[in-house]
Amino acid sequence: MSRIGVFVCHCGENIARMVDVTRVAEETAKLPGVAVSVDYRYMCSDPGQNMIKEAIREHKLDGVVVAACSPQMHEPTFRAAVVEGGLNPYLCEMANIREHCSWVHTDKELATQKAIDLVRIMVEKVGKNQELFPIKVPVTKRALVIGGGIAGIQAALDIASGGHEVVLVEREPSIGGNMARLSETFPTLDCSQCILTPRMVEVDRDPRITLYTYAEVEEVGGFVGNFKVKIRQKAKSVIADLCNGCGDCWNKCPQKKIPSEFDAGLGYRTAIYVPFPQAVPNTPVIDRERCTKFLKDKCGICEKVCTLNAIDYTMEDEIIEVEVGAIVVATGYDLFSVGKDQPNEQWTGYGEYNYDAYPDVIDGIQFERLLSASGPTQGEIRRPSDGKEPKSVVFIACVGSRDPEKGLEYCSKICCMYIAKHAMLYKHKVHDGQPYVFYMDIRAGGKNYEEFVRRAIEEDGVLYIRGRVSKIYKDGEQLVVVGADTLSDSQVQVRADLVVLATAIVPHRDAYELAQKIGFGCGSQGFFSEAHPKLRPVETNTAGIYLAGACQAPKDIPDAVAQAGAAASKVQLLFSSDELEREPIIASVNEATCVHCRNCIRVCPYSAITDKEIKDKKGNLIKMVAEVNEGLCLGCGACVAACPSKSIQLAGFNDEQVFAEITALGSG
Amino acid sequence: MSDETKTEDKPAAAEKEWQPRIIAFVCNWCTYAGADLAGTSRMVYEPHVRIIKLPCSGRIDVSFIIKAFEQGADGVMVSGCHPGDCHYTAGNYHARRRFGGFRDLLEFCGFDMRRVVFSWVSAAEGKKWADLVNEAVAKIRELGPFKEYQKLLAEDIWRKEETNSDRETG
Amino acid sequence: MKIGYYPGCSLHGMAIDFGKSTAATCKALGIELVEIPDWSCCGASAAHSTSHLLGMALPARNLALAEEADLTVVAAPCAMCSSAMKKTHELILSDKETAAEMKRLTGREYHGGVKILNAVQIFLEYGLEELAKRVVLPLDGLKVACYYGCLLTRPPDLLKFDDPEQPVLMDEVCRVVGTEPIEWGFKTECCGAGFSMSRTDLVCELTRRILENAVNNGAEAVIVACPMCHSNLDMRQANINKMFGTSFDIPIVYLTELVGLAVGVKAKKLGLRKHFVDAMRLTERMVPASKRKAPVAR
Amino acid sequence: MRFTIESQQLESDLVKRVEEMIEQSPSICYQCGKCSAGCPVHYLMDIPPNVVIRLLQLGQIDRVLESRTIWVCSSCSTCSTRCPKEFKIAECMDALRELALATGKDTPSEKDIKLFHQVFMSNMRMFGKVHEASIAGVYKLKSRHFFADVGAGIKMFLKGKIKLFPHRIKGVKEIRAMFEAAGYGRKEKEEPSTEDKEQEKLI
Ligand SMILES: Cc1cc2nc3c(=O)[nH]c(=O)nc-3n(C[C@H](O)[C@H](O)[C@H](O)COP(=O)(O)OP(=O)(O)OC[C@H]3O[C@@H](n4cnc5c(N)ncnc54)[C@H](O)[C@@H]3O)c2cc1C
Ligand SMILES: Cc1cc2nc3c(=O)[nH]c(=O)nc-3n(C[C@H](O)[C@H](O)[C@H](O)COP(=O)(O)OP(=O)(O)OC[C@H]3O[C@@H](n4cnc5c(N)ncnc54)[C@H](O)[C@@H]3O)c2cc1C
Ligand code: SF4
Ligand code: SF4
Ligand code: SF4
Ligand code: SF4
Ligand code: SF4
Ligand code: SF4
Ligand code: SF4
Ligand code: SF4
Repeated sequence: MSRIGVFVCHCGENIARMVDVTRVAEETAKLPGVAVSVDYRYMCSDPGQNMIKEAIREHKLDGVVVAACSPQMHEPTFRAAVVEGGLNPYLCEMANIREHCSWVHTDKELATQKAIDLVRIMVEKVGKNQELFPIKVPVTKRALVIGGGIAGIQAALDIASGGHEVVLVEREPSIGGNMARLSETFPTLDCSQCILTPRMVEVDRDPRITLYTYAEVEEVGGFVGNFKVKIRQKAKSVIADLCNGCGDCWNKCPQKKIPSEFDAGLGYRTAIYVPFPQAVPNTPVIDRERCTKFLKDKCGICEKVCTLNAIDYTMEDEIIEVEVGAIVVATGYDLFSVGKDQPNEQWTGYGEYNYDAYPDVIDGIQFERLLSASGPTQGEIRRPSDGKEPKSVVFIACVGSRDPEKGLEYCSKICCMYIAKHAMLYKHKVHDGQPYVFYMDIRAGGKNYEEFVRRAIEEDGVLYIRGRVSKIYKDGEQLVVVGADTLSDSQVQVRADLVVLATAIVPHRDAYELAQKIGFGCGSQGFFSEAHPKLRPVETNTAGIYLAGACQAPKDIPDAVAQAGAAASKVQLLFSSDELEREPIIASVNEATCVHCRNCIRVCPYSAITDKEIKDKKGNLIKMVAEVNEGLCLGCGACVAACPSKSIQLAGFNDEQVFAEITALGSG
Repeated sequence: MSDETKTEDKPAAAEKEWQPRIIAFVCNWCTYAGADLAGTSRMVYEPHVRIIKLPCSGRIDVSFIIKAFEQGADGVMVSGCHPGDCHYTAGNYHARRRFGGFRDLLEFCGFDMRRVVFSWVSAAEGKKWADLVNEAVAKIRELGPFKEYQKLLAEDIWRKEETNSDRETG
Repeated sequence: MKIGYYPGCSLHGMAIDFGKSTAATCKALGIELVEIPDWSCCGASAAHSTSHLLGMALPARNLALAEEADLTVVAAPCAMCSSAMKKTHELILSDKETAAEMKRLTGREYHGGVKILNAVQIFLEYGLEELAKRVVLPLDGLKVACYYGCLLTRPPDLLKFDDPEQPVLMDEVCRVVGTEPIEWGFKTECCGAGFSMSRTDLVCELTRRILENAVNNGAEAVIVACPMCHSNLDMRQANINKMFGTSFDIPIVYLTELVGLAVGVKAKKLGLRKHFVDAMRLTERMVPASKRKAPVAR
Repeated sequence: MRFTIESQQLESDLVKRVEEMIEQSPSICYQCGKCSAGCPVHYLMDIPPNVVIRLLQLGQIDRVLESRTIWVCSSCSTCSTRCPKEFKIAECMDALRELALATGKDTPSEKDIKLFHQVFMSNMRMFGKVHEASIAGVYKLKSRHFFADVGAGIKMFLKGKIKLFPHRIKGVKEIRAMFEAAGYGRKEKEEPSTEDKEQEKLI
C-alpha cells in the first residue's frame, strides 16, 4: 500500500471561497493509500513547502498530491520541494482545484465535490507513478537566427559577443528589415540608417556570424540543443566571393522599370540589384523573373560589364545543412493590405478609402520612403500622382487595426507614434503645409512618447481630429476626406493633397508556415506565441526556440531590441552548460511483446522510432522490433495509442496510470 | 439503444438528485491550458466535468472512453489542439483520424454517440471550453443517466456485479 | 426565358418609364415577365421606419405568393422593393423565429424558394455575353456615371449583391452596350430616397453633391436602377438649379432604358420622353452596330 | 446638458427593447464616429448618430426619442456598412422611430416626415398598394404645404406619371389583418381612420 500525502491549498480566499478545503482534506484522508491530508493557506509559500518536506520525512511518504492551482503555475515549485524532502520529483502531482474549479464554479457544494474528485484522480495516479530521471543530452553551441531585421541583428550580435557561433538567415538580398526603410525614428528623431548601418556592418565583419541572405529555412528537425537545419540558399546568379560591389552591373542593366519592393512601389530598381545602397552584403542578386537573360535568353550585359567575372547565370539553389542548439525567430512584420486582406474576397475592402484607386492615398511605409533621404524623392515630399509638393496632408490612424469587421481586432501599437512622427517631419520639410490626423485614441505609452505627441501638436501645429474617416473621394486634383470630429459633434471635411493611411501591422506573410515547419505556436492573429505573456515573454512553448521583435506582436524598435537582447541571453544561458536535462516523459518499447507492426513508426511525428534487429549471440536475427530514440522522442504518446499489442508505453502516462485515474472516478 | 435513452422518463424527484458525471480527456498544451484560461478569466461554467490530462490528444485511446463509461460516466469529452496547431506537430492529426474510427467502434459496441463530444479547444479559447462544457452538460442532462451500459454489464456473464455502483448518489 | 415580375407600386405610377422600359426591354430580349398574382406594396421606408414587423411582413406576403405561383426567379426592378424582398428572404431563411412570426402575420408560409433580382441582376441573369449578341445600336463612347444609390448594395451582408463601396456590376452591363462608365466617388451615396416630398430641401442638397461629382468627372448621363434615385435626380434637377444657382442639365437614364435603346427598342416604348430632363438626346449617340469602329467591349 | 448617471437608468427598459429589436447591444460601439462622419444628413440632425448610440449607452434614451435625428435619417445604411464594429445603426434608427411613435415621446418637429410615413401607411392599408396621387393629396392637405411642389406635380401629371385612380388589390383584407397582427399604430388608433376617410373623399 502506498503512502501518499495530500496538501490542499486555500490560495488565500481564491480557492477557499468556493471550495470547502477542510472537507476536501478530510474526505481525501479517507482514501486508501493516503497517509496524511492537510490544508493550508498558501501552499507555495515557504512555510507551505516546508510542510510538504516535513510530511514526507515524518510520514515516510512515497507520493505527494498538491491540490492547488494549475500545474502550469507551480508544478516546478512543488517538484523542487519534493526533491528537497527526499522524493523523486515525478512522484508529485498537482490537482488543479483553482483554475479548473474554484474560479469557474458558483455552487460551493458541487465545487467541493469536484475538488474531491480531482484530488482522488491524482491520488490514484501518484500511486502508480514511478521514479523517473531526467535525460541528459549534449548541446551544440551554435545558434540559428531567422530574420535579419533589427531584432535578428541584435540577437545575432549579442550571441556572437557571448563567444558563440551564429548562423543568420535572411530572405531578402540584404539584412536590415523594415528599419532600413525608415527615415527618422521616434521619439528622438535620429536617422534610422545612421544607427542601423554600423550594426549591419558589424554583422558582416564578425567572424562568428555566418550570414546567408537571399535564403530561407527549409526544414528543422531535432530538438533543443540538437536541431538539424536545412537552409535553401537561393541562386543569386552572382558569385559573392568575386564581386566587389562596384555597381557596374546594375548601372548598366536595361531593365530599369521594376517597382522597388524596398521603396514600397514608389521607386524603381533593375533586374540585377541591391535593394538599397547601404545593403549588407553589397553583392547584387539577379531577379530571374524580370531578367531578359532568363526570360528570353537575350541581353547578358551584366556579365559583359563585370570585370571580375562574378556573374554566373548557371548558378543553382543550394541546400546547406547546419546543426544548432538554439533558434531565435525574428521574422518581423508586414503591413496589412487595405485593398486586399479582406474578409470578403470579392470586395475591394476599404473601398471607401480608395487606396487602390488613387495614387495619392498611400501607406505609412510609403510615406517613410518619401521622407527618407535615400528614398525615391531624395527626401523631398512629393506626391506620387504628379510630383507636386502636398500642402495639406491627412494622416488616418487605425486603418485595419481595431476594426474587427473589416480588418483586425487588435491595436497595432506603433502607428500612433509614427503618425505623430510623420506629421512632425512633414511640417519640418513643408513649412507652409498643414498636417491633419484623424484618430480614435492616442496611444503613446512609452518613455518620452506622450511628450513627443504633445510636441507635434503644440509646437508643430499638427491638427488632431478625433474621429474615424468615413470616405475619401476625389474632387479635381484634390482628395476630399470626409470624417467626424466627435469632440465637437461635427462632421468635417478636409481637402487634402495626400492621404497617408496608418495600416495595421500584421505578422510576416508566411509566419504561420514557418511556425509549422519549425514546430512552435502561433496565435489566432498569426503572431508567434510566447510561453507566458508576462513571465516568459521571449520563449516559445518548444524548448530551445526563442522569439525576438515584431514577429511576436507589433513592436517599435526599442522593444524589438530589448526582446532580442533577452532572447540572446536565454540562448547563452542554454549554452552555458555542455549538457542539458530533458523531461523523462518519453516512450519505450517492450521488446518481448512487440510484433513489429510498425504502426508506431508511422505515427510518430518526430521520426523518433526506428527498426531494431534483435540477434542472438551468434549474430542470427531473432526478430525485429521498434526502438525509441530518447533524444528525439518528445512524449506525445501517439505511438502508445497506435500500438495494437500495447508494447509501447509512455513514462508518466502509461495505460495503468490513466486507467487508475478513470477508475478513481468510478469509486465515488 | 440510443432510441431508448431518448424516450426514457425519469421520476422528477430522482432527477433533482442526479448530477451528470462527465469525464474529459484533454491534451496538456491546448485544451488543458484553454481550461486554465477559462479559470484565469473567471468564466463560470457547469461543475460536472472531471478532466484527465494527457500529453496530447494523440495519446487518447478508445479504451479510455469505454473504461470511462464502465466506471459510470454519463458522458465523455475528448478535446485537443486544433488541427494544424498541435504542440507535437501532428499528434492531433492522428487523433482526428482515429476519432473517426472511435466513433464507428463505439457505435458498434452500442454506445450512444450523443454522449461523446469531440472538439478542438486551443489554449486561447477559454470561452469555447466553458461553452463546450455547458453544452455537454446540458446535452447529458437531457439524455439522463447512462444506465444502459450498466444494465448490459450486469447481464454480461464475464463481469462481476460490482460495476453497478451507487453512482447516482455521487 | 420566363421569370416572375414584381413591379411594385411606383413602376405603375411615378416611375412609369421604368416600368415601360423594363417590360419593353425584357420583351425585346425574349424574357417573359409574369406578375406575381395580387401582389401588394413592399412597405418602402414608411413601413420599416414605423413597424419593423410590417416592414418584413409585407414583402413576406409577396414572396409567399410568388412561391405559390411557382415563380422561382422574380425580378423586382425597384431597388427599394428588391432590397426589402431580399432582406426579408434572408432573415426568414436565417432565423426560425422570424420565419414563424411572418407566418403568423401573413397567414402564409414562405420557404425561401425565390431568387430575387434587382434591375442590374436581370441582365446578369440573362447573361452578358448573350446580351452583347443582341446589341444592335450601341451608344458608343457615351460617358456614363453608374449610380447605384444606397439601396442596391446595402446592407451588404443581406443583399449579397456587389461591393458596397466600389460596386462594378452595373458598370459591366453599361460596358456591354458600348457606353464608357466613368470612375467617380458617389456611386453609393444616398440621394435622400423617400424624402422627396417631405424634405425636398434635403433631397436637393444630397442630389446636388451627387450630380456635381458626376459632372466633374465627365459624365454625360447618369444611369440609375431605382425609381427614387431617378425622381430625385431627374425631377428635382430644376429645383436644385434654382436653389443653388447651378446649371445641371444631365439626363438621368434607367439602366433598362439604356439597354433597351441598345437592343433596338423605340425610345417611345421605353418612356424616354417622360423624363423631366431631356433624355431623347441619347438617341443621337446611337451607332448602328454595322458601322462601329471597335467591337463591343466586354 | 448635465445629468446624473444612475444605475437604474443604465438598465432602462426602453434601451432593452431597442437591444431586443436589433439583437445587438449599444455597448459594442466604441465611439469612433465613423457613422457620423459618413451620414449624408448629419447636417440636419440635432444629435449625430454616434451620440445617439452614446446616449443609449448612458441610458438617456428619452433624449434620443425626442430628437429630430431619428426622423431625418434616410435609412441609407452608410453608417452600418462602414461601422468597424458592425453595429446596425440604421436598424437602430428604425427601432427608435417605432419606439418613439409607440411611446408618444416623439418630437413635435419633423412632423412632415412622420406625417408622410403615416399617410403612406394608411394608403397602403386601404388599397394594398400605394396610390401616389392620393398620398400626395392627403399629405399636402394635412401638412398644409399646398403650393410646394405644384410645378413638379403638374409636370408629372402632363408626363403621365400620375395615375388618377387607385387600384385596390384583392387581398386587401389580408393586408389589414397584417396591420392588426403587427399592432401597427396601436397607440394612435384614431388617426389612421380619419386619414382613411380623407383619402376616400379625395378619390
Ligand atoms: C511606417 C512605420 C514607421 C515606423 N517608425 C518607427 C520609429 O520611428 N521608431 C521605432 O522605434 N519604430 C518604428 N517602426 C517600427 C519598426 O519598423 C519595427 O519596430 C522594427 O522594424 C521591427 O524589427 P524586426 O526586426 O522585429 O522586424 P523586421 O524589420 O520586419 O525584420 C524582419 C526580417 O526578417 C526577414 N524575414 C521574414 N521572414 C523570413 C523568413 N521566413 N526567413 C528569413 N528571413 C525572414 C524579413 O525579410 C526582414 O528582413 C515603424 C514602423 C512602420 C510601419
Ligand atoms: C495599481 C497597479 C496595478 C498594476 N497592475 C498590473 C497588472 O495587472 N499587470 C501587469 O503586468 N502589471 C501591473 N502593474 C505594473 C507592475 O506592478 C510592474 O510592472 C512591476 O511590478 C514592475 O516590477 P519591477 O521589478 O520593475 O519593480 P518593483 O515591483 O517596483 O520592484 C522594485 C523592488 O526594488 C526594491 N528597491 C528599490 N530601491 C532599492 C534600493 N535602492 N536597494 C534595494 N532595493 C530597492 C523595492 O523595494 C522593490 O522591491 C500594476 C501597477 C500598479 C501601480
Ligand atoms: S500554490 Fe497555487 S493555489 Fe496555492 S497559494 Fe500558491 S498560487 Fe495559490
Ligand atoms: S557583379 Fe561584378 S559588376 Fe556587379 S557589382 Fe559585383 S563586381 Fe561589380
Ligand atoms: S542579363 Fe538580366 S540582369 Fe543582366 S543586365 Fe541583362 S537584364 Fe539586367
Ligand atoms: S497604435 Fe494608435 S493608430 Fe495604431 S492601431 Fe493603436 S490606436 Fe490605432
Ligand atoms: S511518444 Fe511516441 S510518437 Fe510521441 S514522440 Fe515519442 S516516440 Fe514519437
Ligand atoms: S506499434 Fe507496438 S507492436 Fe507495432 S512496432 Fe510499434 S511497439 Fe511494436
Ligand atoms: S461607426 Fe460604429 S463604432 Fe463607430 S461610433 Fe458609429 S456605431 Fe459606434
Ligand atoms: S442610415 Fe440614417 S444615420 Fe445612417 S448614414 Fe444613413 S441617414 Fe445617416
